[in-house]
Amino acid sequence: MTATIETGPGATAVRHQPAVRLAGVTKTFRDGGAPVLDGIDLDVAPGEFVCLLGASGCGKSTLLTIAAGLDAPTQGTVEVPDGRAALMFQESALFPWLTAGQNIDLALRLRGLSARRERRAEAERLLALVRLHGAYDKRPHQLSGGMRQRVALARALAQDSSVLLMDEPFAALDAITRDVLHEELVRLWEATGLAVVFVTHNVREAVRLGQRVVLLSSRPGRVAREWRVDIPQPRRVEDKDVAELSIEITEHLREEISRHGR
Amino acid sequence: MTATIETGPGATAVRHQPAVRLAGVTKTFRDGGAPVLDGIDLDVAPGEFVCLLGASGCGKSTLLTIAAGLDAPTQGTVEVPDGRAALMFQESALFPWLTAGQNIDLALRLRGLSARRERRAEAERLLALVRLHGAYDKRPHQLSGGMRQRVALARALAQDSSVLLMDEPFAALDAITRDVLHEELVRLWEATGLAVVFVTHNVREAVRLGQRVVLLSSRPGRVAREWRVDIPQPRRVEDKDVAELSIEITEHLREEISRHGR
Amino acid sequence: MDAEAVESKDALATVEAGLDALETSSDHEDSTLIRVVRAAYPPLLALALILAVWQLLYASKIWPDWKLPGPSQVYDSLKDAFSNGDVWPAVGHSIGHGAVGFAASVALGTPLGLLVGRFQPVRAGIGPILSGLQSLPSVAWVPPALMFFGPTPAMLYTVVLLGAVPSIAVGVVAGLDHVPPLYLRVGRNIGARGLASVRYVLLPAALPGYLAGLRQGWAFAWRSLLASEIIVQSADLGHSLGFLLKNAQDTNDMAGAFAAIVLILAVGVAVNQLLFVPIERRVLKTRGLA
Amino acid sequence: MDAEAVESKDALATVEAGLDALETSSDHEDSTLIRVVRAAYPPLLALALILAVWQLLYASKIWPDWKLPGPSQVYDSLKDAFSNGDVWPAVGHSIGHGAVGFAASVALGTPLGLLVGRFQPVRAGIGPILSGLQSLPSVAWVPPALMFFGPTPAMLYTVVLLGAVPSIAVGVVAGLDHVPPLYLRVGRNIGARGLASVRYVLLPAALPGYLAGLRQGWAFAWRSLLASEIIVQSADLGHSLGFLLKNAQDTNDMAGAFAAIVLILAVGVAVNQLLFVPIERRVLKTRGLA
Amino acid sequence: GSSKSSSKGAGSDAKAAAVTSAGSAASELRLGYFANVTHATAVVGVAHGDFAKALGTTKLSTQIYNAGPAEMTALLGGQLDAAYVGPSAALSAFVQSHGEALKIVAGATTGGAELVVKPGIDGPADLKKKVLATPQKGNTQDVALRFWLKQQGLTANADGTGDVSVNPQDNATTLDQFKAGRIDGAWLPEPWASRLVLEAGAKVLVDEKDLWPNGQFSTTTLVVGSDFLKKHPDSVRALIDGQIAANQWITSSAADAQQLVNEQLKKLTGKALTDEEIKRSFSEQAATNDPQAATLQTSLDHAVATGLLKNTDLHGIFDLSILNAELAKNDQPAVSDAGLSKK
Ligand SMILES: Nc1ncnc2c1ncn2[C@@H]1O[C@H](COP(=O)(O)OP(=O)(O)OP(=O)(O)O)[C@@H](O)[C@H]1O
Ligand SMILES: Nc1ncnc2c1ncn2[C@@H]1O[C@H](COP(=O)(O)OP(=O)(O)OP(=O)(O)O)[C@@H](O)[C@H]1O
Ligand SMILES: [Mg+2]
Ligand SMILES: [Mg+2]
Repeated sequence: MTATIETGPGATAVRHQPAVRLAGVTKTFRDGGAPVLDGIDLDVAPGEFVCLLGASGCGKSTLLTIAAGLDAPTQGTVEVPDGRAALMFQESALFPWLTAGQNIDLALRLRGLSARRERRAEAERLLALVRLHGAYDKRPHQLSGGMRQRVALARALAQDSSVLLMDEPFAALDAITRDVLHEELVRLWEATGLAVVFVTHNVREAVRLGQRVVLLSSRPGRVAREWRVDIPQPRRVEDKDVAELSIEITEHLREEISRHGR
Repeated sequence: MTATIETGPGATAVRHQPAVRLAGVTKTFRDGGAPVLDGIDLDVAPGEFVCLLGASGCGKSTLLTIAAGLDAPTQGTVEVPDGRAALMFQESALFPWLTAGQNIDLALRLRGLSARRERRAEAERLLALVRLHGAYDKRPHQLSGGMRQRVALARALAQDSSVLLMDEPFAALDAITRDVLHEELVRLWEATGLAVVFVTHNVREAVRLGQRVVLLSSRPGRVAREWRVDIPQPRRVEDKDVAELSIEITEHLREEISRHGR
Repeated sequence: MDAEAVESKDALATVEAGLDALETSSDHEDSTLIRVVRAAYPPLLALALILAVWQLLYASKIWPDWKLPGPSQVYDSLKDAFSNGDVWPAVGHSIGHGAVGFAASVALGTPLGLLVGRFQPVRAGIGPILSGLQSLPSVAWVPPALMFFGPTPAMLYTVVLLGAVPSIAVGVVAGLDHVPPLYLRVGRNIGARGLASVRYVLLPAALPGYLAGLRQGWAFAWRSLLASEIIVQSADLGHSLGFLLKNAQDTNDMAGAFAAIVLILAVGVAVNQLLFVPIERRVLKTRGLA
Repeated sequence: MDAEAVESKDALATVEAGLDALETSSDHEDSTLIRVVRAAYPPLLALALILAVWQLLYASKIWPDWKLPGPSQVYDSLKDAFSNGDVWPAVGHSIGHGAVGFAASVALGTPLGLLVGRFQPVRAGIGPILSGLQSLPSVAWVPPALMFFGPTPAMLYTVVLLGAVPSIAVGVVAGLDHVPPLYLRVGRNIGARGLASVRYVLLPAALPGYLAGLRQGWAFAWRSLLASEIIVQSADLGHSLGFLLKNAQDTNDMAGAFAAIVLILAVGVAVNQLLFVPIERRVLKTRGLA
Repeated sequence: GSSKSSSKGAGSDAKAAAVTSAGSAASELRLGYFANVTHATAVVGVAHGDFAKALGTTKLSTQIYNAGPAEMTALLGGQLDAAYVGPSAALSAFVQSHGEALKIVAGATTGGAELVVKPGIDGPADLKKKVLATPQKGNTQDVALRFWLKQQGLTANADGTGDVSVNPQDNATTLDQFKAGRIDGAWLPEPWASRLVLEAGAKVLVDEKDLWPNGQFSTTTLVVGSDFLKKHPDSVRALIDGQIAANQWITSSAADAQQLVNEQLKKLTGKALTDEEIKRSFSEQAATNDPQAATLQTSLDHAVATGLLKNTDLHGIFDLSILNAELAKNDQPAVSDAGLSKK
């Protein structure tokens, strides 16, 4: 039910137009410094759900920022044929001058929804989706860390982009809320054919959600290994298959990290 | 090996002087608003390791802020006989005008270390402890989310307080780094007789680390249930005992959350 | 350690306690009456203190009364001016000109600041000029402005604009510079381009700094206006606060000059407390900064 | 749609592209030579543009040359002044007085701002007075200062302090107000009380806003200084930039007045570009804001 | 002459000297004046050395002002001991100090003020709806213009409204504005009247001399602080001696005096007048020691009539005893105080 794909040229290539294509992406922050990302090739097919794993500081956030077009790679190319990919930032990054609802509203407005009533209804729907009924008028500083993350998720969903990049979206959520949102996210993904790149440190979460799990090595960040997850949805975090693959992936993660040394 | 303690008057009382004592702590943010915390009684014995669990937004961070004396409870009293408790914030909250090392250095200086060389050595040691060798001169904005959290942890440790309050300290870390830091933390705790209050959403992590696990209910936040964890250290997240207790606790967490509605 | 040293150490401790006090400020809110009294007493106390010290200095006769007039003389002078009917038109004119000039300065300075703040070449080219202009006193502009426009409101506005526009633009630039880049990235990602980005992200993000800049800009505008009113008098400009002050100074009427200064201060305080302070407080409050 | 409309739409698009441009600015750094050229050409271009427009206006003879002197006349006047030996002492005096006055203003304004910013009662009591003082033009202070101190440096400093101290204090307050409360909490938790909290947390956290305030404070100080130099001249004060300007204006020497203005601008630009801009850039850079 | 210490040896500090017994010479005399043709007496007295010679050990320190009110502010503030100033500025300082702070102890200049206008304005009737400038609200020329307009049946209100609009403004500005056609004329002291005539083609409509009996009216006077006069009458006497000498020299060697004044203008302000201008200026005015006491009362009456000032009692504003004593020594006729010496 699970398969390991060896990395290598062409291994991740998708036949048709991909939703996101990173080709040879290298990122160096200082002139002459060591590259953070080094020759990343990554294609995400339309409607594909890819989970990204890697040690803390290996360059996952940098990769997403580049994929979203917010930072230029030092070398290599980025293509997102459908326009810009929606990015949910690691720091929830809500605008402090707007309420939770207005943050979502702004994304809706900028996406082109002009009817105020419609926007309000949509924002309320998204807030309910992330289990934040009635938080429309709360200011970001009045929300808890997990609540802020959920509002950020709702805002990213409001963009209604065909590609969704998520940077540790559920890190600050309790297990139960997280389960609920896993379900919602999968339902949404199945319904809309969204391409998702999902960064997480929770290996089980990666296996629970992804069709493909990509492991990044660190210093420099390269694609170390990939797994295709063929366990049918609905999966649960507690499922035996999920647990088994998780253990295997964790093992590789451990290897990667010890290889690159302290 | 595990025991459930029913909550109730006297149940959590510790015979001698506690390291932290919250008595009847209630917190309301707006006049007339619903209380976020409602009559919390919590004693932490010197050298005790308490883990705090609860739904997102139930008031865990608020509780820690109050215990650290940074916010006044609306009702009730807080006692920390040994002076101020060190708090590691949920948002790593490094000072952006200092480098990673200087952030730690400042905590050392304010704790009373005046020798510059000594401080430098200690800061380097703490950075190494959190697996950030050579990050002394990095600015916070040049660090990844997980790296920032680790610097914040090092800073909290630098305070050398007898009480350490930690708010989701490992949420942004990969499984492996987290394992390593679990070990370091337990070693440190055993060596120093630190009292620790550790907030996490990872139930296994709570069971892996704590002597006592406290579950908060939400709206209003009350102590819903407590478990004494008698599994001897060193424990591992993968241990069967840990897994079993985790499943039990998760079950209660689920109940709590569904009881309080969505 | 002698008594004085102990005392000063105590004073320091008090200061330190005070410095910490706000950080634990409880969110507890008192009844309206108590709040009003609380809000009113420090300024009143400050005023009373100033008047007391002033009266003391005056009564001590260190200086003759034509050098330091007493509060009562200034009060009489103010009363005279009010009963003359000189004051209201003067205040009206000055505030009117100040408001128009400030509004125009904001309208010009804001886009200018945005351009300078956002386009590196513009910043390199115009930035230094702005800071140069900021360093020229209004008195230097009055003669050329007078030459080109005569003693008309156009001249006043020219001087006001030359004083306030650079200051406001510099304030906008500072506000923009302090915006965390994360917000710009978020804005871009949710689709705020170009003018939408300015309107929905840049300006609101820079708002606290922008308001601080506006406040300084208002100070520049108002000071420039008064400086020109003091230097130039004509029928077209009519009575003004500057005119009142200049008249008193020209006749060495110190009590009159103090009265005019009190009026100018009163207008300055009123504009700040009624306009800027409430806006700033609201902005800070919504952002969780206060 | 006619050609003009198309063009203006294109222009708008360019602006929008430009507004976005910085947000993707690459961290790529060029060679030193290219960077120097890049840094130098926009200000030079701006200067060249201004000179060109000026020369054009002058050559068009819309205004007689005693109203608008040409660049070459101003250049001659400047050259004269330099060869006279008038300029360097004047610039030296003004900068010297300005530096001392500004330093004193910073030394007074900073603690004052801290007190006002951190103690609610002090803020309520003194805050309005500060904003009132900010609204009084220097010209209003010159006569009383003259009366108490005569035409001496003490008079200049009084006027400068009255202009700059409130402005700097207001800047400090704004800077403090914009500090995220989280930093104060962290500071308290790691043990920064009282003065340590001021030194290690409050001041550095407020630094960007404080610097912006200092810049405005410098503008106030410099303008006040020049205003008093223009109004009062005495042997004790010696030659100064204000003296040069006033003299030129008094003798209807427009070219000379423009030359003095150019000098004042040059000093203002130099202080900003050599002092404030580099400091601000460094502060922003270390904080990841630029 | 700048010897530092007084004979008393009380130190070089002026204040220290000031507290010593009455009648002694001050260690320092702080004198204010304008770098201007109407202050020729002071300019010459300083540059020609007449003051220094007469003052002997008393150190003379000078301060240049460009407006009467600022100069009087300094005098009232105790920052000046003596000052050359127009009578109207002296008058308001006298009034504001309840007649205590100063005394006019001598005249200095008479004459030298004209109403110059655009060609085409030939009489008062042509001034309707015109804009005229004066150096300063309520100063000697301002009062003269307003009173003259009133006599001609034209209104000119204090705030600039009326049949004729009167703008008090800087003299240099007036020249520019006249050239630019923004104003139609101005009532000005020398050398500005001459400059408007010679540089800007203005013509003289009224010469203020023609309005006064004998063509004499005070343009510049010498005032001293009352305290200083009380404590150091000898120094004041010396100053007056210096002035008498200076005025004598100005009258006797007119050409040299004009040249010296022009040199000083160049030195103090960086710009000299043309020969023609300085010549015309000097021909319009005359050096005198007579403060024309009687004209001061008239001038005040005019100011009151035009609503610029409140009526006040001028008694005590003059103290001409020293001047008359010194004039007598020089075999010159005494001047009249018009009965205004005594309170
Ligand atoms: N602006 C920057 N300047 C210099 N170095 C940077 C910058 N941003 C990131 N880095 C470095 O790049 C590396 C990767 O950072 P990134 O944030 O992408 O890591 P990550 O994989 O998201 O880690 P985490 O799981 O902790 O969030 C880190 O070593 C970090 O120090
Ligand atoms: N300043 C504030 N003003 C108003 N409400 C607040 C404020 N701070 C927190 N709250 C509310 O208090 C509740 C508890 O917040 P808190 O941050 O303590 O939750 P938490 O348990 O730490 O959640 P998480 O696990 O998501 O971090 C939330 O509902 C939040 O909206
Ligand atoms: Mg990251
Ligand atoms: Mg929390």
